[in-house]
Amino acid sequence: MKFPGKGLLDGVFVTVRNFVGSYFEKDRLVTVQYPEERVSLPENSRAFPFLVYDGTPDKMRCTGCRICEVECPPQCIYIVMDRDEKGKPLQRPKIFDIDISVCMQCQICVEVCPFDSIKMDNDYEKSRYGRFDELMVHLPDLLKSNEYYHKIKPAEATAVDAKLKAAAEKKAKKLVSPAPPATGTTPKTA
Amino acid sequence: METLYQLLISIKTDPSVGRWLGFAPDWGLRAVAIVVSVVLILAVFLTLFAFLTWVERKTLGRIQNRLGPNRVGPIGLFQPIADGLKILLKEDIIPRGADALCHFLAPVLFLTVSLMLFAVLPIGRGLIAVDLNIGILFVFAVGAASVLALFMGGWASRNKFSLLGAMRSVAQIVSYEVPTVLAAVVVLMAVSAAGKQGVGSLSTVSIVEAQAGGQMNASGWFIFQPWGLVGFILFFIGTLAESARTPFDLPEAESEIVAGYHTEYSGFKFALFQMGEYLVMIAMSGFTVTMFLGGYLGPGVDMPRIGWLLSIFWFLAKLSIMIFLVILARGTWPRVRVDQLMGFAWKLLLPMALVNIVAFGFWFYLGSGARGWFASATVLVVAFALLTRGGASTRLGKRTYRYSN
Amino acid sequence: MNTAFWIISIITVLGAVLAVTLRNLVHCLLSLVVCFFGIAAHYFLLRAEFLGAAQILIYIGAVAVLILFAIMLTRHVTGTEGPRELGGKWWMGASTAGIIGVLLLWCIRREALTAVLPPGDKMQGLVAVIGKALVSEWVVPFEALAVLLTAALVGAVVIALEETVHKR
Amino acid sequence: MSIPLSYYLVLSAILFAIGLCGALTRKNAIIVLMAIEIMFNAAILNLIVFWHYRFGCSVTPQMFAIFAIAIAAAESTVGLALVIAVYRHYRSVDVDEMRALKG
Repeated sequence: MKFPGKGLLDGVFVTVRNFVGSYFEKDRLVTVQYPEERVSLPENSRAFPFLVYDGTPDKMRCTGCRICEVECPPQCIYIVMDRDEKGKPLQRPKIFDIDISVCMQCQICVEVCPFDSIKMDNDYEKSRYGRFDELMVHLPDLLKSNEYYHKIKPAEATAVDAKLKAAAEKKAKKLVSPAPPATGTTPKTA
Repeated sequence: METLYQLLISIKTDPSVGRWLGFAPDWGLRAVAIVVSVVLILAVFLTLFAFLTWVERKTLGRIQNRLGPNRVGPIGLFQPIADGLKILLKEDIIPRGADALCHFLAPVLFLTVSLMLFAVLPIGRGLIAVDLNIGILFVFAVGAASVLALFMGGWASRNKFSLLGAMRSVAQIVSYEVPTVLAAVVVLMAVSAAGKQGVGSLSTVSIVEAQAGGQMNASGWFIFQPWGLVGFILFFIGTLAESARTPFDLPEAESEIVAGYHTEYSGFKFALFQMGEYLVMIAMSGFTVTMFLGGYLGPGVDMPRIGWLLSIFWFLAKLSIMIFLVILARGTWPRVRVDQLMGFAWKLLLPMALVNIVAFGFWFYLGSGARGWFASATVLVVAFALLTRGGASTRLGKRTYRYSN
Repeated sequence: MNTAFWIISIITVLGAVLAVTLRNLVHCLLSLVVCFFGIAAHYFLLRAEFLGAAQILIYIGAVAVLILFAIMLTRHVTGTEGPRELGGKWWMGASTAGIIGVLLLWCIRREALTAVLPPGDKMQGLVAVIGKALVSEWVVPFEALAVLLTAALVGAVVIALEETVHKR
Repeated sequence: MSIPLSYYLVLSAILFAIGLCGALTRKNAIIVLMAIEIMFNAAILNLIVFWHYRFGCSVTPQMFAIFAIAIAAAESTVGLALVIAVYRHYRSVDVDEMRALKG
């Protein structure tokens, strides 16, 4: 049956159904009470970048090559390469800062990194009380272990490990006659 | 107030407890009665207002399958206190070029006018601040006066959005007052029909008492008659329009004119405007209950000792239902356009209100029994069908713009 | 009672004076509303409640709003007037008004009017009496009034619409 | 204790004189109309005052007041419509500028 004003009444029935239903059907309420309950994020969710090290923090994969600094669209990365007394580069960063107030979580740094060193973390709770210094993350805080990487993104980390291992084996085969390289910064697959 | 005064007088003249009040003069007791009733009204309805903001947000949340405020206090009950504190701490800004005096006076005047409505609202049996013999007329007079307070605020802000909102609100309230008053006329006619020798009254208490009797004190409510139902709907729509609630919140349509007449208000003055709007809403819902839903009547109000307590309970219960309907309307219907607003008032509501009076005549002269019931229902249904042309006018035509084309 | 009379009278006269002397049209209107409110209060004081409510409903709810729309339609929204707000030969008008005022006051000096009179006997249930009278004894003037109001409504619409039809 | 009748009459006379003064001196047509409304109100106040003091048992003065209020409302409606029509024509509401009988 159709009569003038039926649309208005239909609307009322819809809202009343929602109102009453929200008290009886639990799956209607999609609100998550955030600090107490959390949604488990998908594995490939991403928040801010971090640096992977193998074993101990001094064996970081990063070589301080500054590719990510150059590629970063909002230019939130600042890197100074470490050098010894004679000015020879040590293939590791002395300063590695990421301004997470500027970072837009685009993952381009991860894409361009040739050493699989910089990866996306999924820890999004980065709010701080200050606007400037507190939001500048320095090298010690950026470094996370490979185990942590395995924990947050198992599939991706396994793939990366396999790739690095293959690369190392290839390199080892190629350099079978000369002595193995003495540099400690070569990624270990351990 | 009168009940309280009589109570004080009876205590004074009572020999056993009279020595406590014996020294007090009668005018002193009257002053005490006035002050107590005013303070009671302020306390009850301002608390109700604070609570209502929470209820509204909760209800709207549930309608949208959300939880609503639930952080401050148990299930968010202290949210109004937090809101109040926040708004009190805000800076009070008077725009440069604004008319400072009018800008200051407008919210005060608006709140005063809204509070005046509660003076004639019967909350329970014998519980009314002043039983004016012009009761309902007083309500409409006060409602008419509130328009100017809104205009004052909008004009004094010297902001085009404020002025637009103020003019919209003036036009809207003036337009919707006509069908609202006419819907009330039917009630007054019914009161006159129920009174002895056809003597009617405008007093709100007599309107309630005219609906007394019948089963459980409920079958005499005007809403159960066809003209009463139509009058209720018309009055309810008028209430929504006069308190500028969705779907008639054009005076403060945020998507068009920022916030309407209180765009330039902040801090405490803004709070006064909000308070006034909610109080108008509560009061008008209360008058709807008074006029169509039997006011404080309900099962058990005639009982000797606890009757008045039950009457308060029934009034508040009905008031809550009305307020829930208002919130439901806000949660359901989208805002109308300005031309729809005016067309709705003048082309549908006004003729329906006039037909409603005729329908009451049918009901009255056909013996106010089942025959009259069906006759007036038929008149109303036919009139509604004719006015809406069988639903043809619900399909909106293409809008033509007079100046831009 | 006395105090109320004096307070309300002062407010009423002040509102009237401001309404005809202020430069800003909207301020004039608001003062006029104050004056109307004062007169409505006087009606309540004189036990004519129905008239008081009608005064607020009609003068403040309708006439003042109408004037408001007229101001908004004819002036800039700020409501300010031009530099010269008094008409030519204003002193003649002012003195005429003054003379008439003095004449009125002189009339009131008469003995019969200055005597302290007791208020007349008030009818019980006045609103009901007025309602009854309107539809019985006074029904013809009442209907004539309805016709007049309709005619005024139609006339006002016709007058205000006329030129827009011809122009654009 | 009650107010003498003449006090109200004086109040009404003062209001009337103020209204007259405004109507005769101001040149804005809207203010002239407002002044006329003040004069109307003064007259109606007189009716009610005489009802209160002299004719308390009769309903006629109140009727007169009601009719006067209604007619004043009709008058102001037409008056303001005229003001708007004149404004459309002259682009002004100055009563001194409305001299021509021809439109």
